Amino acid sequence: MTAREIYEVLREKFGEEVVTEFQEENVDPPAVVVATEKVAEVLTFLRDDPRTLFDSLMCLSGVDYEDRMEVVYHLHSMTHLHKVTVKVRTDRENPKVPTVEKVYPVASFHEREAYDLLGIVFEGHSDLRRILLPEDWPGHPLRKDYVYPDSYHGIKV
Amino acid sequence: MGLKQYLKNIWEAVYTIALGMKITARYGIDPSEEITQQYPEEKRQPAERFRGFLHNDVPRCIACTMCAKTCPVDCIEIEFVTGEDKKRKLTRFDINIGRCMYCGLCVEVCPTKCLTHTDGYEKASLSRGELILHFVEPASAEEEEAQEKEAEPEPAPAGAAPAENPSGKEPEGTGGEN
Amino acid sequence: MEIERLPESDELLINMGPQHPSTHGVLRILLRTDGELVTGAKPDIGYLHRSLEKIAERVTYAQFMPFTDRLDYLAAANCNCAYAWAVEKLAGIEVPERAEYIRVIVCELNRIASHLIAFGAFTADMGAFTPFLYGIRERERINDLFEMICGNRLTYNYARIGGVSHDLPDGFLDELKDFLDYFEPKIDEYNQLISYNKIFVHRLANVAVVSKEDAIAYGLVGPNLRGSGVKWDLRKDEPYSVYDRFEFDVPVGFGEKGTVGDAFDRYMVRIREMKESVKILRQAIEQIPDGPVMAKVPRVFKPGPGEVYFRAENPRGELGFYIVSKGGTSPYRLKIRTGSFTALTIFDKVARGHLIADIIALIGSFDIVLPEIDR
Amino acid sequence: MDSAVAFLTSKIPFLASLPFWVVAFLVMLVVALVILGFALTYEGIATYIERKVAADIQVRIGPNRVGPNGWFQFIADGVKLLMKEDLIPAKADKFLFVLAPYLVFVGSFAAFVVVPFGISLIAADLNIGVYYVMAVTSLVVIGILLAGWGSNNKWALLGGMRAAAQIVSYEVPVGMALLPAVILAGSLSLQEIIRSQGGYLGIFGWNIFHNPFTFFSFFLYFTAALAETNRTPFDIPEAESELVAGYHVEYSGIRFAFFFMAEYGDMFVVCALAAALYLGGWQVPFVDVSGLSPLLANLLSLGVFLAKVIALILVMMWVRWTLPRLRVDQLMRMSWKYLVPLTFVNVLGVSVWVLAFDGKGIPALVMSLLGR
Amino acid sequence: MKKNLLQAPEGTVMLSTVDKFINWSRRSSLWYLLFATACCGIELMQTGASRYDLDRFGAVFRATPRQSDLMIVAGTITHKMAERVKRLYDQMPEPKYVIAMGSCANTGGPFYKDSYCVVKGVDLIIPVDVYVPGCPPRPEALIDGIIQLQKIIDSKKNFGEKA
Repeated sequence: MTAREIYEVLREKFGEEVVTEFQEENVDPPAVVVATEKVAEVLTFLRDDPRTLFDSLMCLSGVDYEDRMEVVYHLHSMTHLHKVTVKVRTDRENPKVPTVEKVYPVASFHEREAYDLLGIVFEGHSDLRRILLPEDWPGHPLRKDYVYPDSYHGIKV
Repeated sequence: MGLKQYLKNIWEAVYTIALGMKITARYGIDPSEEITQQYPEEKRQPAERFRGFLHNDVPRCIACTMCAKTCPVDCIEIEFVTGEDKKRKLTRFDINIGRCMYCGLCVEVCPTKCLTHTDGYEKASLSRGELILHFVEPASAEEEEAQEKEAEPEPAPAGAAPAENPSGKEPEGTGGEN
Repeated sequence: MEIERLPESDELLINMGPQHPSTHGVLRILLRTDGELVTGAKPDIGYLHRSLEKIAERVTYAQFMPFTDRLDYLAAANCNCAYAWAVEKLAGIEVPERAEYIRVIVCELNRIASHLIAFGAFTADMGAFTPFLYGIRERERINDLFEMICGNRLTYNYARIGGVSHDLPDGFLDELKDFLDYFEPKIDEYNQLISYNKIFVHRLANVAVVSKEDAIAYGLVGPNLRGSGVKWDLRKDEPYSVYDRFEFDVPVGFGEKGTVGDAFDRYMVRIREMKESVKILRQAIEQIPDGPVMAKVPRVFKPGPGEVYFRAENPRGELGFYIVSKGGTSPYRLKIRTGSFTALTIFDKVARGHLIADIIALIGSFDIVLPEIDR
Repeated sequence: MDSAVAFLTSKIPFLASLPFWVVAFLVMLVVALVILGFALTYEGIATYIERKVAADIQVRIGPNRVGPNGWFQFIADGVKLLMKEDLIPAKADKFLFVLAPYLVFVGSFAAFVVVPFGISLIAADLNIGVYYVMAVTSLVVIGILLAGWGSNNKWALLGGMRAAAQIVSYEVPVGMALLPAVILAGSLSLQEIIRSQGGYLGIFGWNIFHNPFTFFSFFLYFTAALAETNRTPFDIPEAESELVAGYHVEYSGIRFAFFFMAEYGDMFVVCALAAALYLGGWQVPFVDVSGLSPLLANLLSLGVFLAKVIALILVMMWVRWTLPRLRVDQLMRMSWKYLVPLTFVNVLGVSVWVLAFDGKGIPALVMSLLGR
Repeated sequence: MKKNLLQAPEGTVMLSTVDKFINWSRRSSLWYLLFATACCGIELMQTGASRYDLDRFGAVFRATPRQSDLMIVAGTITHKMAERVKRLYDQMPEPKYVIAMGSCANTGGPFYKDSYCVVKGVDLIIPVDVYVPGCPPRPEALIDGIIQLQKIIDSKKNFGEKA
């Protein structure tokens, strides 16, 4: 199935206000923008529906645009050999996204990394701690407005 | 497990171990297999394209600062003075080989090909200051003194950093909080 | 495991600290053990986090190439080429034939070198130190070949966006052929020396078993995935570059000495993959055409706005680049997805119920490399 | 001992004036110093040999810069370890931590008393020689346990526990594998066992060729002895890659040197036992040693004995640089499910053989058939 | 040596031979700590392997800091790792030496400019004896660094007034 067909399937399954947008031009695996609260249901549906069978979450990344924060899920199906991107938008001040750890266990570390580097809080995550940076690191470095600390534990940064 | 499996296990173990020992014995006895190059005596000539320390042929350099711009690490510092005939004259060209990552991007982008990789790699030095190659002799001594000072951020005295008393600590790599 | 669970006794919290002889780098594992039996293993990473993704946003596309070497220093050529392919797919650049073939040669040669270190470090963790040095003896010859091509032994910085930086030096192809003829029998010798050694087999069979469903759900990739019986190789199933012109098969774990997906299967998949890489290299040497090695790429390289997710088959599995570009000279966001990072998600689940010696076998069989995990 | 004292008092009149026990003590002291000197130099040289053998197998050159061709490497290591800072972890149990290396070294060195170097070159020809060695080498396990427990480090603790499990459970097969030689010789004294292997048959007088059961029990003994001295594939107590450095993780300087030397001392004792009991000790293959003059006989027998022991030690080193390491439970399974049953079968076989052919081995039977 | 064992005037013939002998023993058995964080760690392994063979200099790798007297900082030291490096250095018994191998250990190297979590040179944490430039330095460069360190050890004074 091509990404547009998947978009159509999702539109008629979840309706207009959940599946809001479809980005295709020069977005390589075409992206479907989904409402933030419904992301877990959409991914479960994509994984279990016989027509789509997206059984592997290739990559989960957080992106910091000036006005919003986005979480991008790249999905792939081993059986049907097709790909799709699912995007979720949240505001930049205190970004909150429901976790998909129950749907794809691989997401647990990716979500912790997104929390660690961008500050996106994943509600319902089993163990949301910093993964790459020390526990007491000031701020979330991958944000565009991040200012480098001048020293950490007495060592010049 | 039956007696047959028992004996089979023993035979399998003995046979595979003997097989492995035959190979190590072959390498052990045959001295011609040795591939060690005794470094200080037998120095191996690096390949022709080897990216060693950088060298700048100062007379041919036109101080276009392309190399300084393209270096991902900014380890090349250039200062020049534009003479009256619009030609730029280098007053300072330093490469901090302690910070350089030997990626070769600067050599590719140099228009007059005066910045090249030598095949030198032996420069173990006792202080960070020695790791800065100065290609243009500074006009006066104190200017060089200034460069030396600037390059050497004073290292924190040995005991200053976080850990507490030395020898009493549980070895981290080897134990951890108990 | 036939050792029955001991009654609940107070457990030991062991810190397999950042400096440990067999954690393949600075990985720290918080082991909760009951005597020697592990009841919980939480990996703690980040000791080599060098913020490559932040650097990517501050340097231009071409300047980020040497940093991809440091991403996975055992397979620097693969990372270079993967990054180059991703940016070319974003900007739609057409790479000349010869450059594609050179990239395949360099990637497969680096795959052999990376698997040699994986094989050597794994046997050294199991106690046999000699195969490690034999592996490095072969790897030294590969280092010489790479030094001939691009001038550095470990961090090559060889690929460029739109092709490769230098053409192959003359005399390189037959030098490569000599190496392949020298190297192929060595793999069988390793098998005789250590792979089928009874002690080695006993240490790995039925240890750290990962079922097929778990492997896919936990996002395992590369040899770890193929070890669990899933026949999935990006070079075959999602061919990029000129990989579709080569004929090679994909080794898969089939429970040779124990159950499917145990440590021995993953180990043997890597050993057999080295043979396949030799096969690809031989075909590449025959088919390589002449021609330019670099496409026309403007000096100030500005790809149009857009996003791309490209993944290539690294020795440690699928290396994915998610690049978001807003038209500037440097990427707006560059997310790197690596094989070793997801291998750790399943670590705690697989490690339970094993002995401490099996944890070492588990780390070795996943063949993790720390800069890939921490980026 | 009194023959030696009498011999000495006759030679040096001054000694006659001293009471008997003083002279006896002096003799013992001198002999002990000679053996200690031999043991320490042997252990130093053994570390150098090990690194050279390892280098040879790994297609490289071992230490060759320290002194001519690297011979002084072990002196350099020893002096450096001696001059290291004396470091005891604060939370370690100071007394046990300090005591452990001495126990381990004494355990491995005390067994040198009974090693039959030559026809009359033996410190003390105890009539319970084999039994004495078995008793003394188990002192090593106490030292290792103390080291593991005393250094208050989790890795060391695990290393100590593993050592206790391993050495104790391999005492049984080692003991049983020695019995066939004792049965054949009818005595526990090592000199007696070696004399029983003499005879005109040259090499065939050795116990190893006596009958198929002793042939197998030699290899069983060698395997169990490998485990006894913590050598790969049984080096689980100080597993380099699992437990960082096992029981001696906290030791540095000269205390670590004690552990290091004790390991090589153990290796020598175990190989000496194997050579004495199965390979005819100081029996020179085709020469009847007792016939020669005492000095020449001693020298010849010493040379042959050391050659056999060094050969066995080289095999141990060769095994170390080839095989991977067993896991703890496989180690236990191998001892109790494989080595113990096999050694029991061998002891049974040898005793039935002795009954059936009243003590004559295959070579003796063949000779009697040929010789009519 | 903490206490001045021999009260003899400094530099007597007897002293210098003892000094030379001890320095010779320390120089020719430099056991280095197995401490490889990043790419330089692979180059350290290859230096210890068959072609360049550090064992020729009597240098054997030891897994525990207690038994090692040379710490080769091979690779990038991040802030999270800095405290561990300091602790490992403190656990090594006294005559200990440090070689900073590679640009990351010398000055933070490729990560000097833009990285927020890399320590800009390991000498901010522990005193360094020899800096070996290179990224990663060739095994020959590392051996050259070790020879340099051996020269330093040779020139050290152990007895008499503290040099």
